Parts: sequence; structure tokens; C-alpha cells
Amino acid sequence: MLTLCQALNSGLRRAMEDDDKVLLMGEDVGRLGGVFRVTDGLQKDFGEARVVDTTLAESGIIGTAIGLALRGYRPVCEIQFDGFVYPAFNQIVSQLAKMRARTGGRTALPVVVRIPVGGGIGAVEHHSESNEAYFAHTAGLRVVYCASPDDAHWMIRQAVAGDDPVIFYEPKRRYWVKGEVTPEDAGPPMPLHRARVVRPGADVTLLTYGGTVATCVAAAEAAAQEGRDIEVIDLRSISPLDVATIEESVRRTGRAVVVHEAPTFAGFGAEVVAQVTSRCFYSLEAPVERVGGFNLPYPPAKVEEEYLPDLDRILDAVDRVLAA
Amino acid sequence: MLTLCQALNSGLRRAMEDDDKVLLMGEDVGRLGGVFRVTDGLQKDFGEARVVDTTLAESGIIGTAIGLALRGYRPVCEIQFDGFVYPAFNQIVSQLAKMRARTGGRTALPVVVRIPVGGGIGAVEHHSESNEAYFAHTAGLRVVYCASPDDAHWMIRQAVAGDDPVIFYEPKRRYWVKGEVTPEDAGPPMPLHRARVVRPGADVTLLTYGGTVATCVAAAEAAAQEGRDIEVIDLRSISPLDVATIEESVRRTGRAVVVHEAPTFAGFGAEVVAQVTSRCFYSLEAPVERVGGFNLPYPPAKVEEEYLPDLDRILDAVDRVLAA
Amino acid sequence: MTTVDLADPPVTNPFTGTTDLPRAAEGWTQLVTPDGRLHPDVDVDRDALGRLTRDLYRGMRLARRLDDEAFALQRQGELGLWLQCRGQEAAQVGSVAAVRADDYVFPSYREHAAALWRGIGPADLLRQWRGVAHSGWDPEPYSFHIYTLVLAAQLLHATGYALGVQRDGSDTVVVTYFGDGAASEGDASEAMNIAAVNAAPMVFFCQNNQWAISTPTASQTRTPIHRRGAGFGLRSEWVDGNDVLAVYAVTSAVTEHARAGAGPAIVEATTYRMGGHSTSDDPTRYRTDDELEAWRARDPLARVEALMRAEGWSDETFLGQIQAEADELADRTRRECLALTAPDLADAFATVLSDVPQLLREERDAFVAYRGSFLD
Amino acid sequence: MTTVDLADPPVTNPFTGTTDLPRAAEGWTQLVTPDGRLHPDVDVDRDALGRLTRDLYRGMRLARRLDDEAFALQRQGELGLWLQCRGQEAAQVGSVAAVRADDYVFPSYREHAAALWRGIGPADLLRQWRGVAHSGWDPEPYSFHIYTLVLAAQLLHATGYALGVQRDGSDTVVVTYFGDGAASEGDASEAMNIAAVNAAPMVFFCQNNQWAISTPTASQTRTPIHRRGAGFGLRSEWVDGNDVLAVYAVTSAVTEHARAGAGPAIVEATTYRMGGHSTSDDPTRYRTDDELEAWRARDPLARVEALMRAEGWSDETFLGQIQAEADELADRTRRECLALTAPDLADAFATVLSDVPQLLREERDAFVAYRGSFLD
Ligand SMILES: Cc1ncc(C[n+]2csc(CCOP(=O)(O)OP(=O)(O)O)c2C)c(N)n1
Ligand SMILES: Cc1ncc(C[n+]2csc(CCOP(=O)(O)OP(=O)(O)O)c2C)c(N)n1
Ligand SMILES: [Mg+2]
Ligand SMILES: [Mg+2]
Repeated sequence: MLTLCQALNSGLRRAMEDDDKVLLMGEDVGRLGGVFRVTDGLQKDFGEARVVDTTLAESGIIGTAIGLALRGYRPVCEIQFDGFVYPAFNQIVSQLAKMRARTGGRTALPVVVRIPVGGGIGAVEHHSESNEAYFAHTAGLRVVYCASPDDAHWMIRQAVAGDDPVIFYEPKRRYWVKGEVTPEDAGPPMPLHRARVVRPGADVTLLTYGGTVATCVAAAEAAAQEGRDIEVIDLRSISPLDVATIEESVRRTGRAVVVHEAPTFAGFGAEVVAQVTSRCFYSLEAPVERVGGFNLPYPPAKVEEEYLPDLDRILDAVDRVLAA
Repeated sequence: MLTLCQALNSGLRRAMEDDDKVLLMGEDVGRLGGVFRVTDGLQKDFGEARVVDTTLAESGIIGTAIGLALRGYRPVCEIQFDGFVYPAFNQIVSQLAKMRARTGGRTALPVVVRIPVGGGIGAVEHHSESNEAYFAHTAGLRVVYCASPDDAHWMIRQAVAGDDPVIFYEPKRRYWVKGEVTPEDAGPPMPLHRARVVRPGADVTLLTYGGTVATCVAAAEAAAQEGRDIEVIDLRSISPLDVATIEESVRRTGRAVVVHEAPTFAGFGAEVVAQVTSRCFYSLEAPVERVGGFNLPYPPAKVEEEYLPDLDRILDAVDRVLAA
Repeated sequence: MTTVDLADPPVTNPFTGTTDLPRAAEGWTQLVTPDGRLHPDVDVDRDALGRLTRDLYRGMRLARRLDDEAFALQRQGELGLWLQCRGQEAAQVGSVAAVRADDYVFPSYREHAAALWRGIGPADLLRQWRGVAHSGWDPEPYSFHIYTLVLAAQLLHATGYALGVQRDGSDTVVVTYFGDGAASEGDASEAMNIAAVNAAPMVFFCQNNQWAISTPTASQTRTPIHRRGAGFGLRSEWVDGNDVLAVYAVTSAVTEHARAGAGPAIVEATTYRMGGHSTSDDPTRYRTDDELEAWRARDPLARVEALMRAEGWSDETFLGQIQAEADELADRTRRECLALTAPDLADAFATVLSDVPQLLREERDAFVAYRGSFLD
Repeated sequence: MTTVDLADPPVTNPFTGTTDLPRAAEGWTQLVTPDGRLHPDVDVDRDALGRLTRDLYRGMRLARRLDDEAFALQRQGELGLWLQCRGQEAAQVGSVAAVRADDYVFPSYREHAAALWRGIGPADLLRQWRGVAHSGWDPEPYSFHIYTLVLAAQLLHATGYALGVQRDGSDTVVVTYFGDGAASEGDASEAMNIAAVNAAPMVFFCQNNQWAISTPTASQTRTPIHRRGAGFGLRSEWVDGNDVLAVYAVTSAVTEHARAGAGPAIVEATTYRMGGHSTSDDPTRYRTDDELEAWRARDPLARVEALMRAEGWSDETFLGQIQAEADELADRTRRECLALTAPDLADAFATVLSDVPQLLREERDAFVAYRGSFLD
């Protein structure tokens, strides 16, 4: 049993052992091991040339990672908190995401951008943002979200091994939750961009990712007490999106609720609603519901529990789709 | 008759006459009048203290505009091209958008960010982006799109007069198209955040904004030849979104197509689909279709006409919703 | 009710008109040695200097007490987070005391001593760290902007504000605080450049406290940060940031320079962050006890105490008075902290824009109704 | 087939080991006066200098011819846009010729003369401006990255690349070009700082051509840009950018310095953008004829011609040969331009990621089917 944080650490370690072009870089990732200790001990074992404490400049981190990738390295960048990725937005959106297309497919940039994401840890402002919709809308990026230690370990290895830029989200409030990590010899892991049915069910499909996966599972279990059979799908990858898994489920259940922490307006849930509605229109018994953060800047810590989708708000939405 | 560009110019001039706290700032907005000449002649008439050629630093432009707004000014910033707003993303998303909420509603930041937007003018890379989805998803910003000289003139005045940050999009390929501008004494203009039914119709609703409004009108006119009665709504404001106007229309027509230039995936159209689907579910005869840019970085100029939604692709989608 | 309004009575500046401040071997301006001896070249009115020193000492001592109490409150679970300013009191109090009360300040997030000097009270200082708000105070009455947590963003706000001051023809000066780490952000450089090009009336005050979380200054910059400012064309000063009189003198000089229209300045104050980065940090992972001990020996408060003792500027009464004031401030800090209660999330919907548009209204109403349903 | 491979035969450097290059009254390094006289202190092998000068002249002359032809092609509607490098040939050729062919270059978007020197042909140079692609050439064979249109972004790529070079233990040096305007972007400062902190083997080459579109350098910076570099800890050089020998000598000095592990440098080359910002620009709106005339008198090509005449390094045969080569290059430029045809948008779907995920495949297939429907 490893925590999600430890599972990432062991995944990164393996990635570095497997390929000596893999570098870790970011603010305080070296001696400190990162503010969440995801890279704990790696500088000690791999040296300062491979685990790099950068200057305090996010655009600089991503911009130099691009240059390192052009030189043949495979940088894994840590952005210290979700709210601090914006200074790097230009380098991510105009350079990292577009380089391959700009060169007609010639130039690969195998850069992973790790972002501790979301709320639920009682943090101050700018430390609890869910900004995946920005990156999901950006062609040329892969955007994935781990939600369990097992996925954290295997998905980070897949992300690092791949040849495209990946925005790799790590839900902060799950860092310290423990789980099994599938051993090396258990066969190939699930593909990086496949959604996972974490709980099968027949009546309603909950579509979610990241920090709210566990909440959805808890909601499904609570609903089961009342005889409702809820399927929970962890999307895992939001770009590309595994529409086949979604479509199969919702055609079967006829009802869906999308759950994420980010504000709903023009959030990633809207894309899921649009996909479900267009692909499953004639199977839908009710409009797809969205449960998300309210359309406010993330609120102060003392009220974040009310802001975040919780079990009750999810079940409330389930009631609505079932009532329709 | 004024071009959209001239209508913006006269609107800015009026805004500066009406309130001497209004400043224009940006790269080359002074002596040159901006690369599109939107601010032509204004520095000559209002002086260098009110029409400011800034240093070449977009974060600096927005960041100092915030400071000027805190000091009581009302800066109108020009971003030279859509693709160059990203260096300012941090200042826009974390500072400009959030300041009011961070201060519990106390601190207003009346800053307008003008962005020439979109393709269709044969430009090189980074000069044809449609990035409205990023800002629409950001609480604390107003996001509007003018599509005609009349709206350009009145909407920019409303944007400047308001007390909130506004992302003000100007579709580049419409800059040189002429139209009437409603005179001063013709009564109050349409509210900034109201959608406009630009062509009434009964069979299908086209929901669009910016550069594709004219394309949708042309499509509706072509369809009229074949006896199809298509309603075209120019959303004008995408945040806040005038859901009442949308809802009224689609409940009536039962069919809708959303059209925008931006890539569809996690684009603003997804939000429109989600709103329509949830508000008009029981009136919908067909799933809402989306027509947009393909999910690629904006392509080279020689093929942009194939990339942009055109009359045929819109009519194709209309056929699909009517066939359903 | 309380005596924390530090800026009253206003301090008189014994250094007015002084040029050529003495430098220590390190190259920085220093008026008082670490063991508390006044540099012989300091040739100003001794009475005024004594009064100033006592005022500054009071500010530093009260700040440390508030800082300690807040730290304790965090350890007791009453605050979610606290970022100590321990060790940086001289840099903060020396600089803020040197500018006019209406000179506008854009702090970073650790400027508690400066804020307290400006009259911002404990409740306002703790609010944000208790998680009941995102900002602490109304900037206007204090001419002191809210804290900015996104590093270096405030340097551009300060620069813009200074451009506004310039347009207004006002003689206000703008002061902005930032750290050695924040200096690496592009925004910091853009701000210095824009200020320099426009001769904006402002002071960039860098507290180089040797660390940005676990990253030492040497990994952040090859040259001293004030040299970087000079590269942009700022007047550049380097000062012993643990010497409150030196900080005061240098800051008042550059402020008057900026006020006279002669352009912006950077001041690099070399100081030390005696605590961890925050209460979440574990500094033992990256710095040595020896380093900490060496800097403890340079504690800015101890230096002033030694100076006052040597010069006969303090006595038991004075120290006792301050002690009492500090005790009262600590009590008040605790009391006001515990009284800070969670806001109503429903109110937040009206703080995003100047009105509440339809969708937001619908969302708020649904939230209120939903929440109400649990009360049945 | 053609003779544009300029780097062959490789140039030999007559300045190797030279220190202390002469400066003009302006303060910059200058070896040849505007009227073509070699500074008396230039004490290097004359034969080698003559050969070098002829090589550089050839590069400049060919570049100007290509530039002129591209400008004409734009005016004739064959290119969507063109950004002339006229006036900057000395800065570009002098610098790129001074580094090794495998030293890696990150250009901005106006470095046509440098690109041509590295062997990049007209089709590759024009592709992007004709609107048939977003980039021109495969960087690898030329050690010359594609153009970057987002100002200053490439400075960070160059820095990262140099950090990679350092890790590889290679003796490659990285050279990156940027303008006086781009220098104001935060990315430029972040890059200089990161390079300085890491002693990255690189040269920041700033062509200060006096303008950023309509904004003069004086509105962009208070200090000369090389001084800013010094503030970050870069070795800093200022050179007459219209003196190709001075540019060559300075660039080779700082490159060898960087190659030896002694750290990065900035070179500010003062030059002039003789054309508009681009073919879309109307420079008469913001600059005077007098200014243009003054700089025409400092045309970098004319200076080399005068020098070669004075030193007896050129004759009619040589000039005629280059004339013929230039004519051939112009023909080739036109021919290759007209042969550049639009890509198939359907192919773009396979260029976004290393594979084509389901949604993108569906979109492409629908597009192809839709497009096919018009052929029926
Ligand atoms: C843009 C941004 N990136 C990262 C962070 C996370 N962070 C908070 S404080 C800090 C270190 C700041 O160091 P310094 O500027 O020296 O100030 P100090 O904490 O020493 O007062 C970091 C990396 C942030 N707040 N903002
Ligand atoms: C980030 C960004 N902002 C704005 C622009 C628009 N723009 C293109 S070139 C230019 C001027 C650049 O001036 P300079 O760096 O001096 O280079 P020069 O054109 O003189 O070679 C501007 C403002 C851009 N390309 N990128
Ligand atoms: Mg610090
Ligand atoms: Mg220039």
C-alpha cells in the first residue's frame, strides 16, 4: 500500500531509471522534495543534474524544458500549485502545445507538466484551482488526471514514456490516501487515455475525474443503500477523451451526471455533456446534469466544503436525472 | 456608414471625451494608431498621457493597467493579436478577474482588454486564434464579442463605462466591413449582455458570435431559398450568457446549431450545447450540433478557408438537425 | 482602546539632507554594527536619532510579538497557515517608517511588520490565514494594498499605480515589497523596466532573506539583485537589512529622490528569514543549524537593544512600557483571531462582478434552497 | 546546382586570440568606420582578414538580394507577408559566421541573412510567409531552429537547449537572436537570469534596430540593453551592428568565452531596420525621412564595399561573380516561391500528437467525407 504521493514518487523513480534522459525540474523539487514531497529523495539518488531546483519562474521552467526536450531530454516539470501555472501559459499554449503541428509533425516535445490540483486541503487563495478546461481546449496537449495510487504510479510512467506534452494533474486532497499499486509483472497497465469504470451500475452514470472520483464512489455506495444502482466512470484522461467508454455506459443507463471541482460554466463538464448528448441523444431519459464548483473564484478555506461537490449535491443531481 | 474599425475608433473617442480617467494603452496604439488603426488619431487629439505606447510586454500592460485602475483610472488595453494575450494570462486570470472577489466585492477594476480575434485575414501563425473559452471559464471577467459596426461602437462604450473587467473581442475579418451606427439620440442601446436575434426564423436556431455571425446570416439566406426558415442569434456576450434569449428561441424551433471559429473540443460551444440541452431538453427534436474550427492549431493561411466554418458546413449541420 | 497605531506621532527624519551613508566591509550601507555600535560617521542630531530609534524599536518589538502569537495560533489549529516575518522586522519597519503615511505600499505576503506600522490591526492581518477571507483590510485608509500571493504580480500593480500618481501630478511615492525568489519572475523584470522607462515615482524594496522556500539566493541569481535593478536603469542601493537605521536612511533617501521626480529606485535589504517559509515548511530539510545560529546572532531587535543601551536611549520604564503594549497586542491578536468566523458562501455570489447576472443568480438561489433543504 | 551554401569553405578566424578591440566614440566596438576605413589598431593577418571580409560580403549581398526578391514577391501577391532584414545584414552575417556550424541557433523571425548563411534555401525561407506552412525547415541539419513569432519565447528555448548541451558535456554554444522590443518581455529577462545562474554556454544576440514596429528603443528601455544583461551577470558587449567585422570579432570572442565554460554573454548590436516592420507596415506614420537617410548613409554593405576597395580586396571579377550568384539566387527564390503549394488540411490531423486519437480521427474522416461530397 502506497499513498498517491508515494506512488508518484516510485513512478518517477522508475521513469528515471528506465531512461536517463528523464529530468525532474521545478521550484523546490530537489533538496526539499517538493512542497508535497512527491520528488522526495530523488535528488539524493539521481543528482542535481537530473533533479533540478529551478529559479522561481514558471515561464522559465516550461520554456527551458522545451529547449531541453529539443536537445533530446525528457523533462518532467513540477508546477508548485495549480494557481501558479498561469505565468507559464504562453509557453504551454503557444510553444509546448503547438511545436509539433508547427513543424508539420516533425518535432516532438516529450515534456510532462505535473500540477498538484484542486481544493479540499484548507489552503489559501490560488492554491486550490481546477484549471483543466484551459488545457483541454488546447490542441496538442494531452491532459490526464490521476485519482488513485495505482493510476498515479502507472499513469506518470506512461506520461513520461510518451512523446507528447502531457498536463498531468494530481488531486492534492488525495495525496495522502493509500491504495495498492499493481506490481510490475501483472501485465500491461490500462492505456493512458482509457476511462475506467470504477463501479458498474445500471441506473445512472456518474462521469468524473480527479478529486471527485472518491466522492462519486461514496455517493454511489450511499445510493445503493436506497436500491439505486449507479455506475461511476473515472475519465482519467480528459484530452483525448475516451468517448467510447462514456457512450457505451450512458446508452445503457440513459442517465448521466458529470461531476468535477472546477466551476461548471464553460468547464470541462460542458464538453462531456455535449459529447453525451450528441452520442446518446436517443437513449437519454433526462438532460445530463452537471455538478461542479460554483462559478466563483475558489472561496476561502472555511467554506470550501460547501463549494466543492459533495456526496449530497451529487445525490441531489442523481435524484433529478432519475425523476425526469 | 462606418467600418467596424472606425466605429470602434469613434466609440473610444466618445468614451475618452465622456470620462477623462479613460486611458488607452498598448503596443503601437499611439503614433501608429495600432496595427489595425483602431486608435488612429486618438493620441494626436488626447495626448501621450492618455494614449500610451507601452513597452513590449503584455503582462506589463495588464499588470500596470490594474495598478492604474486601483488609482482611479479606466484603462483600455489593446492586445495586438489574439495569440499574444497569453503572456498576460496570469495577470488577467489571477489578478484582474479575481480582485473584486478577493476583496469581498470592495475593489472594482474597470479595465477593458481589447483583443483583435480570429482568422480569415491570411495571417501567419499566432495571429488568428479564438481563445474566448479560456476567459469565459474565468469567473470575474465579462467576455463580449462585437460583430457589426453598430455593436462595435456601442458595446465598446458600454464596456468602458462599466465597472468590471471586460475582455472585448473584435473579429479581425470584420474590421473593414461597413454598417450604420445608431445615432446618439436614438434611445439607449441594447444592454451589453443581451443576445440579439439578427434574423428571426422558425425551423432552426443558429447560435453564434463574432466573425461567424455574417456567415450564419448568409447561410440562413441561402437556406431560405430552399424554404428553410432559420433564426440567427448573435450572442454578443458569452459571459455572462443571455440564456433567456437562447431558451426562448430553441424552445420554439426545437433545433439548434452552435457556430464559432474556435476549436469545438471544450470550446465555448460546449457550454451553449449544455445550456440548451438542459433548458430545452423536452423541446429538442435533435441533438444540438456544433460547427467550429477543427481541433488543430490554427492552420496556415492557404488552408484557413477550409478550417473556418463556412456557409456549406453550417448548412450541412442544419441538414443534420433537420433530418433528425 | 489600543496603542497599536504606530505611525502616530509621526516620526521625524534625522537623516534629511544626509548624503554618503557609511558602508560596511560587505559593501552595504550600515549605520549600526551587529553588536550595536553606531558608526562614527553618522553625524545627525542625536536626540532625534534616539527618538526615531525608540519608535522603530517599538514597531519591531510589537511586530515580533504579533508574529509569535500568530505562529502559536497556527500551531494550535486556529490559523490554517502563517508566514513568519521574524528576522525581517528591521527591513520592514525601517522602510515603511521612512516613507510618508500616504505613500502607497504594495506588499507581498510577509509584510506584517510594515502593515502593523501602518495601523492594520490583528483581525485584518489574520483573516486571510484563518481561511475566512482572501484579503485582510480595506487598502484605502492605510494606503496599503492587500497581500499578493502570486509572486511578483504586485510589482506591476505598483508600477501602474505609480504611473497614475504621475498622471495626477501628485507627489505620492509608491513602495513595493518583494523577495529574492520573486525577483526571478518575468513580472519583476517587466515592472522594473517599465518603471525605469517612465521614471515612475517608486521604490522596489527587495527583502533578500536568503531563501525562497528551500532555494537559496545563489541558485536564484548570479548577481546581487540590486545590481539587476541598476541594469534596468533604477537607482540602486544595497543595505544591511538587519540594521533598522540604515534601512530607514537609505529608504528615505531614495524615496525623496523619487518624490522629486528623479526616478525609481531599487533597494536590496540583506536580511534573514528566521522561521520556516511557512508553518507548513520544514526548513531542517535544506538549511543548517549553523546558518540559523549565525543569523540569530544578527537579530535585528537585539542590535537595536544594544544600541539603545549603549547610547542611553532606553531604560526599564521604556522597555517595560513596550513589554506591556506587546502583551496587550498578543492578547488582542488571540481574541480577534478567535472571533473571526466563516463567511456565508452565498454572499460570495455578489462579489464577483458589480451585479449578479442571471446564471449566477440561478446558481446562488439553487444553492440557498438546497442548503435550506437540510434544515427541514 | 546552386552556390548558396555559404558556410563552405569554412571561414578562418583572423581574430583568434585578439583581445581589446577598438571602440568608436559612441562607446561600441567598431573596426571599420562608416566610410570604410579599417581602424589602425586592428592588427591581424591581412590576407585572412581580406578572405573573411569577402566571404562575409558575399553572405550579406546574397541575403539582401533574397530579401529584395521576397519583398517584390510579397508586393506581387505571392507572399502573404514579408519582414525585411535590409540594414541588418552585418549584424546577422557577422554573428552567425563567427560561430561554429554546429553551434545551435535560435532565431527570432527576421534572421534571413543568418539562415541563408547556414544553408537554408529560399523555399524553406519563404514557405511560412506564403502561408503554406507554419515553419520553414528541419532544424537539425542546419542547427538552426525554426522562427519564433511570439516575442522572446525562443530565448528560453535557447537557454534550455544550452542547459542540455551542458549536461551532455558537449562544447556546442547556443546563440539566440532577439530585438530591442522583445527584450522588454518577461521571458527575455527570465532567460538571461537562468542562463547566468547556470553559466549556460550561450550568446544572447540583440539586434537593436531602433524600432519595435512603431515604438522607438527609447520608449522600450532606459539603459542600453547590453547593460541590462550585465545586471543579470552576463558578459556584456556593445558593437556597431553595421560593421560586419566588428560583429564578427565580438561574437567570436564571447562564443569562445562561453565555449570555454566561462558563462553566457549578451551582445547588443546597434543597427537599423531600413524597411518597414513588415510589408503590412507603413513606417512613414512614425519615423522621419531624415532618420532613414542618416542610416542609409551607414548601409552595412556599402561600408564593406568601401573597405574592400580601399584595401584592394575586391575587383570587378569578384563583384561580378557575386552579382551573378545573386541573380541566380533571385531567380531561384522566385521559382521556388511559386512552386510552394498549399498543403492538404486533412494531413494536419496527424501532426498534432504522435497518434490520432478517436475524436480527431472522427473529425478528420468527417471532413474528408464532407469535402469529397462536393466532388460528386
Ligand atoms: C507565481 C508563483 N509561483 C510560485 C509560488 C509559490 N511560492 C510561494 S512563496 C515562494 C518563495 C518565495 O520566495 P521569496 O520571493 O524569496 O519570498 P520569501 O518567501 O522569502 O519572503 C514560492 C515558490 C507563488 N506563490 N507564486
Ligand atoms: C508576445 C508578442 N507580442 C506582440 C507581438 C507583435 N509584434 C510582432 S513583432 C513586434 C515588434 C518587435 O520588435 P523587436 O523585438 O525590436 O524586433 P524587430 O521587429 O525590430 O526585428 C511586435 C510588437 C508578438 N509577435 N509577440
Ligand atoms: Mg526570500
Ligand atoms: Mg527592433
